[in-house]
Order: sequence, then C-alpha cells, then structure tokens
Amino acid sequence: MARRVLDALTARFGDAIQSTSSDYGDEVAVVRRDKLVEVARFLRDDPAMAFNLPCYCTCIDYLGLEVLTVRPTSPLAVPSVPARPVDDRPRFAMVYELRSLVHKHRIRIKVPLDENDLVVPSLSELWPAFNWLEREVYDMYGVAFEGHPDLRRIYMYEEFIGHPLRKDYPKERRQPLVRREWTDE
Amino acid sequence: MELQTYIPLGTSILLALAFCGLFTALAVLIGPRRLSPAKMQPFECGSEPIGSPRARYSVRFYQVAILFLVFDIETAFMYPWAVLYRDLSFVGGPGGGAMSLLGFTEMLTFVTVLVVALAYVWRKKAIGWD
Amino acid sequence: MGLEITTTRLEDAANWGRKFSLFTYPFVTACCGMEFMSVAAPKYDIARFGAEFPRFSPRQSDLLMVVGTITERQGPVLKRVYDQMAEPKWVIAFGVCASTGGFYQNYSAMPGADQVIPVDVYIPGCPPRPEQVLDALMLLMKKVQEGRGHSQVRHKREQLVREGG
Amino acid sequence: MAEIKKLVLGRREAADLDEEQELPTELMTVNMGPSHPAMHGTVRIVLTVDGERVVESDVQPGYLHRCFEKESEHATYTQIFPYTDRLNYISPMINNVGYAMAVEKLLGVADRVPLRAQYIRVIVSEISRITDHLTCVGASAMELGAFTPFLYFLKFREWLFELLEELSGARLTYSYVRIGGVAHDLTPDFHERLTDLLARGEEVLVEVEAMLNNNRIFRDRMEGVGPFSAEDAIAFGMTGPCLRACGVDYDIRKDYPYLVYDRLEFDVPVGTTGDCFDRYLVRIEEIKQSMRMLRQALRDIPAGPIILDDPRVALPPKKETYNTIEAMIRHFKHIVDGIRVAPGEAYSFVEGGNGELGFFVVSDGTGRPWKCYCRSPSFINTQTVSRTISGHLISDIVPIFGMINMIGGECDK
Repeated sequence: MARRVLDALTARFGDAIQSTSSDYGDEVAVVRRDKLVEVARFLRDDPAMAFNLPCYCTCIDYLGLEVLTVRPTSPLAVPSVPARPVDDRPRFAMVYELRSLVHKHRIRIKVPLDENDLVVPSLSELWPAFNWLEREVYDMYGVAFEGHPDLRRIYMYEEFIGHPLRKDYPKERRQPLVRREWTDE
Repeated sequence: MELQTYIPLGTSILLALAFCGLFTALAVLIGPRRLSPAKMQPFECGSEPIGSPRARYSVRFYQVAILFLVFDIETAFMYPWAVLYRDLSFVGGPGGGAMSLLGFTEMLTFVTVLVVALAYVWRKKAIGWD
Repeated sequence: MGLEITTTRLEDAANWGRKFSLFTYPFVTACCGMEFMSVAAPKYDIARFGAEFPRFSPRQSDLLMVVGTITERQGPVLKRVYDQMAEPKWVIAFGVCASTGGFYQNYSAMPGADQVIPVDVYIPGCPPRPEQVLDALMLLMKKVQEGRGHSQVRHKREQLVREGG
Repeated sequence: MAEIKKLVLGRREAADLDEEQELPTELMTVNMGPSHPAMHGTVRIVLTVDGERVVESDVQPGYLHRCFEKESEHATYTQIFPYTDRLNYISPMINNVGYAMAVEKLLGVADRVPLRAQYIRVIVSEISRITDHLTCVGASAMELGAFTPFLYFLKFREWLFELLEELSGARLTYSYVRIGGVAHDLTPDFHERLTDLLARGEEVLVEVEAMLNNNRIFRDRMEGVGPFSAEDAIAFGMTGPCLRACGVDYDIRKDYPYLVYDRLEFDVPVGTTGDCFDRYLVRIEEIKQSMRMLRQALRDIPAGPIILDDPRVALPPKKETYNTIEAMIRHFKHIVDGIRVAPGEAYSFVEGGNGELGFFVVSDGTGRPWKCYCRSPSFINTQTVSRTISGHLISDIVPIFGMINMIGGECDK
C-alpha cells in the first residue's frame, strides 16, 4: 500500500527523488537536500499522505563502509565475493522516518550529505518532535540544521570537542570535566 | 496556691530542654567542623546556582505565611479549651454537667470571627496562588 | 595524654551512634536505582539497619550512595554534592558502573565514581542483589565503628597535624 | 489625584486590579537539577519562575548518556542484548524483544521464529510491561506523598522479579531473548507460579486503586494538571500511554500486530484530556489488560522448540557442542564473529512501556552492526514537558514529570 506513496512522490517530484526502494518491507525514498522541506510539507499536508506522526530522525556515517559487489542470494548466505571500499558515495546520510496514523503507512526519507557541507534544512517547524531529535544528530554527528530554534548539544556538555558518533571518533577518548587528585588516603 | 500541680509541667519542660541541649552539645563537641568554599554554596540539586536568591519575588509568599499563622494559632487556642471543656460547663456545676454552654458558646464566637476572616480572605483569593 | 583515651572512648560511642543511623543521600542515576528501591522495599528492608531514611539534601545526610552510572557530565554534580555534605561522611559505590564504569568503557561514562570522590565501600554487580547491598552496608558499619572511613581518617590526620604543631 | 485616592482607599477588588502593577517582582531562575528525587536523577530543568508559577523552563537531558550506539557498533549482534537491557531498565524484556525482532527482520527469519518462542516473548514482555507501569505509578504516587501504594506496588513487583529471576537468572537485567528465539525454556512450575501471582497481584491492584482513585489529595494534584491535546501530542511524536491518554487510539500491538498479539484479545484504554490523572488511569488499566493477556497466553502456549534451529542464527545445543567438532567450530565462529547479517537496513518497532520502541539497524555483512539506532519513546515524550509545565506551579512539575515516565537510560541512550 505504501508503494502508492513512493509512486505519488516520484510522480510529483520527479528528479528530486533520486531513488526509491522497499526492501525488508520498509518504504525508502532518497530525496535531494534542497527539495527536502517541500517533500516533507507535501507528505504532511496532503490528505492522501497524512504523515502526521514523526517517528525519528538520525544520521548514518558511511566512512569506510565496504559494499558487496554482488548481492547474496539468501540473506543468510555468507558473501564469498570480496567487498570493495566505496569512495564516490557521499559520506553521511540523514534518515527521517514518518508515520501516518490515518492510513497506517510509514515512509523513510534519506538525504545524502557530503562531508564538507553538512547542512540540512530543519523540519522542526513542520513537526515539533524533530526539535530534540535534530539537536541529538547535531550533537552526535555535527550536522547543522538551518532554521532550528535553538541548536545546541543535547547529550554532551558544551566543553566537549568533536562529534562522538562519527566513525573516526575513537570510542574511549574521554574529555573529562573534573577529576580528583589521588592523594594517599 | 498548690504549687504541686506545676511540678509535672516543670519537669517535662526541663527534660525537654535537657534532651535537646544534650544533642546539640554532642553535635557541637564531637562533630568535626571543616568549612570549605564549596560547602558554603547554596545547594541547588548539584548544579551551579544561577542568579542570587536576593531577588524581589512575589508578595504572595508572605501572604500565605501570615494566613497560615492566623489559622494555626486558632487551632493552638483550641487545645487548652478542649482540655478544660468539662470544667467550663455551666449547667449543674463543674464536672457534672452534660452540656457545657459557656465553654461552647465562647469557642463558637471565637471560631465564627475567624470564619468571617476566612470568607473575606477566600473571596479576595489571597489563599490560593493564582 | 588523658585526652587521647577519653576521646577514643567518646569517639567509639559516637561512631556506635553514627553506625546505626546512617542517613543516606541516594544519588540515583540509572538501573541500580530500581534495585535500590527493592532494597528499601518491604522484602529486603534496609530499615533494619537504620539506613532507610533517604535525605535528599546533602546537609542532612552522612552516607552518599552513588547509585548507577556516573557520566562525565554528571561528574561536577557529584563532586559538588559530596563537597556540600556535612562531616563525617561516607560514600558507597552502588553497582559496578559506580565502582569502575562497568561495561560502559566509552567517552561519556566515567570509569567509576572514585575518579571524582573518595569511595569507602564498592558493591560489585549489575545491578547488585539486595543481599549484596545489605552486606556492603554491614561492611561500612564496621568501617564506621573502627573510624577507617576516608573522612574520619582525614579528620584524625588533621587533628594529629594540629596537635603535632 | 486618582493615584493617591486609590492608595488611600486601599485596594479595590483584587480581580480587576492587576497585582503585578503594584508590586513589580523579578523572575527568579531556579535549578531543578540532575540530582533531584523527582527528576529520576538524570534531567536538569532550569526554571524561570515568578514566585511559584513557572514562566519558562529549559529541560536538559543527557546526564545519563552511556553511548548505546557507539557501544553497539563495537559489539556483535548477540553481545548487544545486555546493552538493550539497560535502555529502559524498568521493562528490560521489551527492549530485548524489540531488538531481537529488528535483527530478525534484517535476517529475513522473522516469520520462522518457533511459535512457542513467540508466546514466551509475549509473556515476558507483558510481565515487563506490568513492572514498568507498577514502578512508574508507584514512584509518582510516592512523589506526591502516598508512600503506602509505592510499597504495595513494590511488593507486587518483587514477586514478578523473583519469577523472572527464576526464568532468566537475573532480577532486572535479564538478557533472556536471543536472535531467533529465547535463551532457555520456561521453568516447570512457571504456569502455577504465574497464575497464583496474577491472583495475588489483582488484590494488590484493588487495594491501591481503593487508596488512590478517589483520594482527594491525589486527584487534586493529578486532575487537570498538564493537559495535552491530541494534535499537539501527535505533532510532538508522543506515543504510548501518554498519547492514548490524550485520546488517540494508537497501540502498536493492535495497529501493527507482531508476535502473537493478534491471537490474544485485549482492549486498549484511551483517555480524554491527556492530563496526569488520565495517564494514571490508562496505565492502571493497561496493567489489568496485560494480566488478562498473560492468562490467555498461558492457556494456549504450545509445546515445541524455543529457538530457530538454523545453524547460521542459533548456537548449537550444548550436548552437540561438546561432542561433535562441527558444532564446536560453529559455536566458536558464532561467538567470535557474531551472526553474519547480509548488508541492508531495517526499522522494526514494538510497543514499549512508554511508547513505540524502535530499532533502526544498518548492517554491513559482518557480525557487527554498522549502526544500531534506538528510537526511545522517553526521549521524544520528554520534549513535551517544557510546554506542559509552563503556567503551572512548581509543585505541579512533580506529577507531570512522574507521569511522563522518563527513564534515564532510554532517554539519554
């Protein structure tokens, strides 16, 4: 049923929708960044779409991900073909998931982002739920959201340098705020 | 003037004072005292206190406190009255009378005066916060 | 040195009093808080040790129970609460996250509350069983009686330094 | 002249004369900080108050951020189960089930999970949901001063902990579910103990409802406090008991039935105004529905295997591992490399204690997930707190925050 949503999107936005797929039962539409707000507004306001419940938004960092050249036949088949690193694909991809309580369908919008201009228009005025969700992505991945009411770190403290969930941030690099000096007691 | 009746009262007061005094003395004597700038800071759930508590906040705090005081003292006056209720009786002499008219009417007037005050305060919405 | 003997006797009496009425400041952050509730609940009742009365202000509590993971952002908060506690004070690290950071070895979880404050008794377990918590409390009571708590030792050392001149 | 007259005559009706004009007061900034009994220890609210009334508030979560995502990128699929236990630590089983279903969806084996395992997953999820609501309502009642219901609910929760401890070995952090099924089978006397426990639990529920439902203080503190409209709730992405209290009938177990929820009949309580008392009633009703479901599940649970017997997904049975070399190697490879999941990404969601608990897993073909994002309902529900408490008194923050049931581990991930 949600296939209808994807077709409606491609029909209406044409080239802005780079690709659509529905593997594992999830409908995914890859949208270009500059058309994101338009697509989102359409999805929310169009009565046939009626995506009123925002599910979540996050970001994927593809640094160093190796993609299999041939897709294994059964999901359990161990891929024998060696994977090759991907360098032409943009490093980040924003992921928004929306749900419609009216029509009971769900869609996931992916927005590929290049590494050196990590800016995405904010959707927090369309759905207030994205206020904190975007702050979390800003805190963890460093993606700037233009038009966000108050974009600041939500999980880490202000003195924290860097964005921890990026693949190049080592897991155990701590930036301690306070430590006690070890006296002999 | 039989002084005996006041002996139990005096001993209980003395005991109370001795008891409290003992504990405060123990705390002062035994308890170590180590002052540090961090300890002198006001405790605001562990985070840095913002602004100074000296700001001029609403007068309602004072209002609610005073009104509480009024009605608290009212109940405080009821205790001695309740203890001596039987002896205040008018009909049939002390201790014997079933219905104590004098004591009851006396407290009734006291309470009605305060109820009038309560009604006035209630209408002026000085009790609640909004 | 008559003073020395009487104080120790008085000190023992005071420690005996402190031992049986530890007022805890439950610095609860994570999953161990649920087990802390179970310890305070009727079945594993902590009231039998006189420590069931949680005081949510450091001014009125002797025992700081660090319950759950301490993150880097929570560090200054924990240090300030510890500093504002009245002497003598003791600290129990409740659970492996408060003791060593547990299996959260990453940029945000602090490897143990003792990075920030001196801890008297560590309780392993994630979360520890209520029996372990009561056992830790008994350990702490023994430590209080013998005056080996961090704040007690620090106090005695300062006394000796002052007396030593 | 009018000014002086007004002062001389004293205040006319308080209603039409604005209080503030006369005695201007400054706003005070107060920290309802991270280490506060009502803030569940991990949220700091910076309040700008005018006397007792909250003018503006800035809710700051993040004091219990334990990097669930970063840790899960460095662990194999099976090693992530202990981390999911500690997300929503008052209903850990539901997190396990939610995560397992996400990985099974990626593996494409979601429908081949044996029926008995699905029934066991529903049973332990409903038990965990009951402990979630018991802790939430008990703690909120205690924060409003009602200490006895808290102890009664903890007594009930203690029985449930013992039951789950006997089943999975741990009181709180079970790690009981596996990918493709569950770790071990129900204990032999599980049925009698659970039915007896449900009977006793019903009495506790009756007692507490008698104490709280028509308690003057409880109702005054809860009713009409923090109402929330349905449209705002949906726009804020709220899900779970808080959304149902606003009147929106959205329950994943009904709208997107998973496991065997379509074979159990239960009804979904829906509130009207979305204030704290509605949220309390919805949670109490959900406890009863969960008990009802547990009885049905216990009645028609079939016999059979409890884990998928596919070699690439499940560990070989212990007997074979010690006797045959192939099972030994497979066991070793499975533990060290983890389950090889074909590259892809999938989002799967279950009805958690506080709302829609979803896992968005991206796999790259190795045994470790490339990304494992958890859609935590507490984090998204807590966004509404700053809007709900503005205009209320400071003492109203306690019931509002109690009833949102913000769990540190799940909110700060």
